[in-house]
Amino acid sequence: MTIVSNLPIYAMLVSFLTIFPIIIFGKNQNVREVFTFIAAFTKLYILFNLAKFVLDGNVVVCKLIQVLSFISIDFKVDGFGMLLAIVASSLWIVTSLYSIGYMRSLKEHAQTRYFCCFALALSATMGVAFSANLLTMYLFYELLSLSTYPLVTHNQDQDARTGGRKYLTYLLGTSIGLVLPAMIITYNLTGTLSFNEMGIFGNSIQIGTLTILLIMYLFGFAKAGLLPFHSWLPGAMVAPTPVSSLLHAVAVVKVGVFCIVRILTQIFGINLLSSTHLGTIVCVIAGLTVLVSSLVAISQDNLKRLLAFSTIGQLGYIVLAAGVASKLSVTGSMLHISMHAFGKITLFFCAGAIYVATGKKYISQMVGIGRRMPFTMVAFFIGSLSIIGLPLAGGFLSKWYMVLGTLDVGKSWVMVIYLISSFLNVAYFFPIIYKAFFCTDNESLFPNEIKEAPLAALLPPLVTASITVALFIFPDIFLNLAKIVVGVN
Amino acid sequence: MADQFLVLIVLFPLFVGLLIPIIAYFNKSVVWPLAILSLIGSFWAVFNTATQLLKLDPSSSISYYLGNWMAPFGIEYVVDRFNIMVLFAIICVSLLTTIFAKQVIEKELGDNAANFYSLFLLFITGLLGITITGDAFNLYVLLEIASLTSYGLIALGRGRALVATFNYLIMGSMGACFYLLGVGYLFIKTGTLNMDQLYDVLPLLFDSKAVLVGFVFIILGMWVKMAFFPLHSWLPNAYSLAPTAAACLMAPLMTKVSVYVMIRFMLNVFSTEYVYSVLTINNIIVIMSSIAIIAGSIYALSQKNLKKMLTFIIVAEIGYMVGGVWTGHVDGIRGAIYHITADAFMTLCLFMAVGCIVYRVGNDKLESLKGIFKKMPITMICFLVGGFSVIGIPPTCGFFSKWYLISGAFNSGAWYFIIALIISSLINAVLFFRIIEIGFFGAMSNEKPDYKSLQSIKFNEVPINMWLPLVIVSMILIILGIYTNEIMTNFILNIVPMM
Amino acid sequence: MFEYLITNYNYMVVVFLMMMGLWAMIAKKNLVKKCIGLVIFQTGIILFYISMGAKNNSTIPIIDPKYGEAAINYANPLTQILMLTAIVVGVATLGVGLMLVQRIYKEYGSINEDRILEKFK
Amino acid sequence: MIWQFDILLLTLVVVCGFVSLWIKDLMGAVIVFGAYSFLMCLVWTGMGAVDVAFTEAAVGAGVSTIFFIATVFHTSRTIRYNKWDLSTKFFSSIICILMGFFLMVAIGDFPAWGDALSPVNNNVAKYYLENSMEETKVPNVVTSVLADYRAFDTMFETGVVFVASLVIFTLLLQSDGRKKLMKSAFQKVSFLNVSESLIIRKACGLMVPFMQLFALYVVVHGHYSPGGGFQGGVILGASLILLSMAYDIKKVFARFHMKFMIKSLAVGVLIFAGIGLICLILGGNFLDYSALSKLFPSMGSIKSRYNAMLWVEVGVALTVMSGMFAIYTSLSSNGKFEEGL
Repeated sequence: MTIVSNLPIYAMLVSFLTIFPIIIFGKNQNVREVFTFIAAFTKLYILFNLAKFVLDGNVVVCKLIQVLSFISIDFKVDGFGMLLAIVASSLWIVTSLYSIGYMRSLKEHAQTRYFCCFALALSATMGVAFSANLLTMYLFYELLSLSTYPLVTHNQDQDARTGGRKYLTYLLGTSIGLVLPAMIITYNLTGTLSFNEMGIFGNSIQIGTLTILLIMYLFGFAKAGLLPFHSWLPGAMVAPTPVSSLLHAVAVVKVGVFCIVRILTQIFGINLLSSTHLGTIVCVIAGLTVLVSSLVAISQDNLKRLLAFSTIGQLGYIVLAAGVASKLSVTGSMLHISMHAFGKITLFFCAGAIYVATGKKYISQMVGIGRRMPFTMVAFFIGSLSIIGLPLAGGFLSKWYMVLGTLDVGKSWVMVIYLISSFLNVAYFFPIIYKAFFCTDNESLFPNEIKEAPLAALLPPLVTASITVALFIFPDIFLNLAKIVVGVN
Repeated sequence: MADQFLVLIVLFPLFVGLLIPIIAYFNKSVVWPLAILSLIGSFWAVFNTATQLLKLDPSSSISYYLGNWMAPFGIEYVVDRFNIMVLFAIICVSLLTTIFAKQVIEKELGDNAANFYSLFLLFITGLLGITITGDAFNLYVLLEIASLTSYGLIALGRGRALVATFNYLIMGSMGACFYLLGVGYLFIKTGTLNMDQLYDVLPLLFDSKAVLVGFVFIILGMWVKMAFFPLHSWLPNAYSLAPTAAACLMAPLMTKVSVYVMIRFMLNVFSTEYVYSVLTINNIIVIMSSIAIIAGSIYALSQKNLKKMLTFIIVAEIGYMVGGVWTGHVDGIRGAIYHITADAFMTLCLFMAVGCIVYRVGNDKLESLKGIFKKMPITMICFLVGGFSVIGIPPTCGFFSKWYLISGAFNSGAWYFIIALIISSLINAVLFFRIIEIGFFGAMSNEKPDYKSLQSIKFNEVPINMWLPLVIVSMILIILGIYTNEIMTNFILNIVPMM
Repeated sequence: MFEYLITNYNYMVVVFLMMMGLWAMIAKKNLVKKCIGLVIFQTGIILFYISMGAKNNSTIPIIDPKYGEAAINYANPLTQILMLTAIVVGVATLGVGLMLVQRIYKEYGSINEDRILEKFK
Repeated sequence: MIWQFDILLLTLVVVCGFVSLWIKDLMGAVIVFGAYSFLMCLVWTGMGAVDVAFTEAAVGAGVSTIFFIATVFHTSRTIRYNKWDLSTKFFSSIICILMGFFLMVAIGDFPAWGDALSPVNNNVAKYYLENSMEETKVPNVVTSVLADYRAFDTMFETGVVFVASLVIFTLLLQSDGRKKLMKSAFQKVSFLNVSESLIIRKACGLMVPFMQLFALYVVVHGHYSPGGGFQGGVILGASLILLSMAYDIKKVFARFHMKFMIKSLAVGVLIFAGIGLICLILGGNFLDYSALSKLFPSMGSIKSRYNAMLWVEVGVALTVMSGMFAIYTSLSSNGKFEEGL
């Protein structure tokens, strides 16, 4: 059933409109942050209202304005969009809390601008999640790239300049250079850009054209970080940690994979992917990304860079699962968006907490830190469990569905990729945990008495870690949302 | 009175333009309000014409016979859905520029301000006349009015403006002469100068060589006037050295109006059948415009001066429009027509913003933009909106014109044009983000962030009558983008015959 | 051939004049010569229009009862009017051009394009 | 049309044009170019275009030659610096030859020269010749088309003169500054620069009134004979130019100074456009002179056309006169308005 409602627009507007009070009350920190929280909770409230409709099997639509003769700025809320929206907006609350702790304790400059851009980025994420056609999605995708630029370059130093330059070059370059022409070509071939469960390409279009289009889309959404368009992600690590967590867990990369999965499932269609070699192309590209990035991650010493490469690998999983193109694996892929989000944000929060408390960035310096900061490191451990895909953390479930999916269509070589990369995940996470807990610490590394980070920086990782565990036990909301879209019961 | 609106569009600025030199001897302070009043009058006339036109059948037009002599014998003014759009663009751009320009003119020109306003209004008169006229020779006379005034306006600029103007004069006269010659070649075969009548007569003469030469020279003349690469050499210096107010007016309008004339001749004098079927030069011209786009963009990339960079962007944008029209597909032509209006506002936005920056900072070198975001946030945000539109980021109008242009190129198989468009978008992205970077980061090569120097920059925005038009233009860019569909269905769809 | 030459001689002159004018506008370095080229180009076009309006065995376009009312007896007035306009436009452009030449000379001390460009460096 | 004569003249025209581009001495080039214009107006007379020839004689051979001379006088006369730039010459030659070839090819497609049945001579032009008498009572069809049928063109053409003069004024003012100019031109009258030649002065003193009288005749009698606002205006301007050459530029300024010049420039166009506007206010279209008969009921619509044309021509003459003189004074005094040629 289709319900016409303006709720999706309100959900977007809430965070957009928050910009104005944030600017007005820019001088008064507390009032400013109160507005952020009001907006975040309002947004979540609206989303849960929407989720009720969606979980009942409805699709909420609303149309903003007709911009081209057959395309309008349209919104459609289905399970998949809802999933991303809930993940992003619930993590916004946590991240805001964490930002306050992080930014204030480090006395960062230009905090008003920071919170403004954060709110704007959230609006753009909602827009992507709720878009009903490719054009709308592209619009908000670009808006997201632009609004996160000031966040990435927040430090305004030479590194930030380089990182920011890389960030924009990759994201805008690919979206203008690849997605835009691909989108226009798609429109001219099919006459529509609206997402459709069956895909929009008929049988009349040559497979060669489709292959080119597919590749343009895959690489065009560079936010998904597929090889070789991944290097903006480690480059963007110059940003403050809350931003990194936003980039990696909440908004940016999730939007990237979301876009790709959307296009694979609803522009190309699962049938087209599974019946032709297109799915295989996706699997090969994503599989390579998974393996290479995991191997690179092992050699990293900078914790945040390691997490960045880990993210690239996990994004690869999501695309890979969509490329396998069975209903179960697509469910897994969607589920993994949320599971990975909670897991990865925990890891980033922990990295940030360590930095706030000790000023350490490198793994080699973290020997024995588990004893000094037990809560943080336990959270870290849970997060890494989720990423690896071991039980008691949400990541297990999504991987379970993904692997089941491969068996479903008999692409067993894909399963091999999953297995190898899971081993690699273990190989880069467990040494950290081992060093943190089981190695005796070197006194020279920690001359002062080190304690846990401030509460505002400590609480968020604990919260997200517990959510990660909770999602293993009660995955219903996300699982149902994913199942509703794919149609698995 | 009701049916006189067509001529009133031109008369308001004409009369006030003529009166200003006299009035200025008595009272100089009324000149600016008077100029604005005349443009508002003209706007009112355009608006009324538009409301009349929109009541009619989409493909119909309103004619006005000057001196009450019927069409081929007297001069005819015609308004249809094509040029009403261009008229709107011209009058909005000139109104906003005039409001914007008060301080700039006083600062840059001093004693000459009154004469400058007179030339300014006569230039607008010329452009409005070119757009609205239905007579090929009348168009030439108005073209010369517009050209002569623009020589005067540009020559008032700084530095090497004189030499630039002389070059422009030689090239511009050459273009006008080519146009006149082309009209002569048509005239000798048809004996008429009225565009409608030419449209009726010409199909019988499609195999005539004289008509071919006439067509080529008209197009060539317009190419010179619009600075189509490689005939662009006059433009960058002329527009970058002109006084700010003149650049704000001319850069958006002069080239666009020339493009309009070209499209007018292609669609409404020669027919699409002649242009795309009888002649088979589409591909060559699309290739030429692809080269123009890429060359313009690369030149723009190599500039260290903000205004000069923008002028080369104009050169590239001209390539968009010419290429779009010559793709020969409905979408391409529509895109080009839409882009006339869109690009007029885009260019206006950018030039106005640069005008504001020059007004405050004093020069337009790229490195003097350090920390400008904090100093002039409103200006810079508007500048960015203009920049996004040039790059083609939705929902600004630049995205939608690009959409149609690429569609047209795709459907006519001109893949090189698509590549050129994409490359130019990418280069534009680099251009504008370079400015963002400079404006955002303050110091150029500082290893450590110098937050103190960033914080010491004071908010120093331009006066309200300068930033308000700028904000309005940037809103127009977005509004135009959002209402693309309305514009397409109400105006452009009916202009371009289906092929 | 001879016939063709006679009937089209003035058109050929038109083309020659325009070629000359265009060449001077592009190739000549002296600014005054450029202006002369411009005027030659314009007169070429004017000649072209006047030639197309000429009629054999006709008189000037002033209606005179002596020659009757028939249009065939009078030269074409329309082309003449157009060219009157073109002449005036031409002289106006020339005036502006020459004024620019004078100002350029005042500022740069030369009216040679190459030398002016050298001074910029 | 006598074709032998035409061919001779046209050949001479080409030769003159070529020579004027070829000579190194700029003054010589300009003088030869004057001859070129003069020959050209003979050619046009031969083709029955007397009005055009008249204008060209006054404008091309007269005024613009003086403009050129003034410019050469104030810049440099010889081409001293001449770098042989082969690539430019080669490149431009190729462009010109291409254009020439292209144009030549199309010539074969033209109706024969002097063909009374060609489209040009039949379509619209025929209407003018056949109906001008009836609709406007003006025998000179050129005048009636100029000032009535296509009056709108003419209005803007007058506007072009206005614009050109304004541009020149503005730019020259920019270089010197208004104050200095006013002082030097109108207050410090120095007699040192006054021209010495008594003969020329006396001759001019005799000629100028007759010239002006003739000019007025040309303006007013344009309905019946070749001539009209443009030609008369140029001759009036030329008479002033002659005066300022024979005497001193200041002497002319004393009677006809700059403020007045700009005003009369504008007023001329305003007369033209104003008449059009009155027509519009009276309920006709813009420049529909027949509407004026509402204002003067004694005149019929045709008579009012006839009269309005006269006034329009006066406006044109005023603008052209002041325009030509203004351009001359600016050019000849190099913007200083102190001394002329």
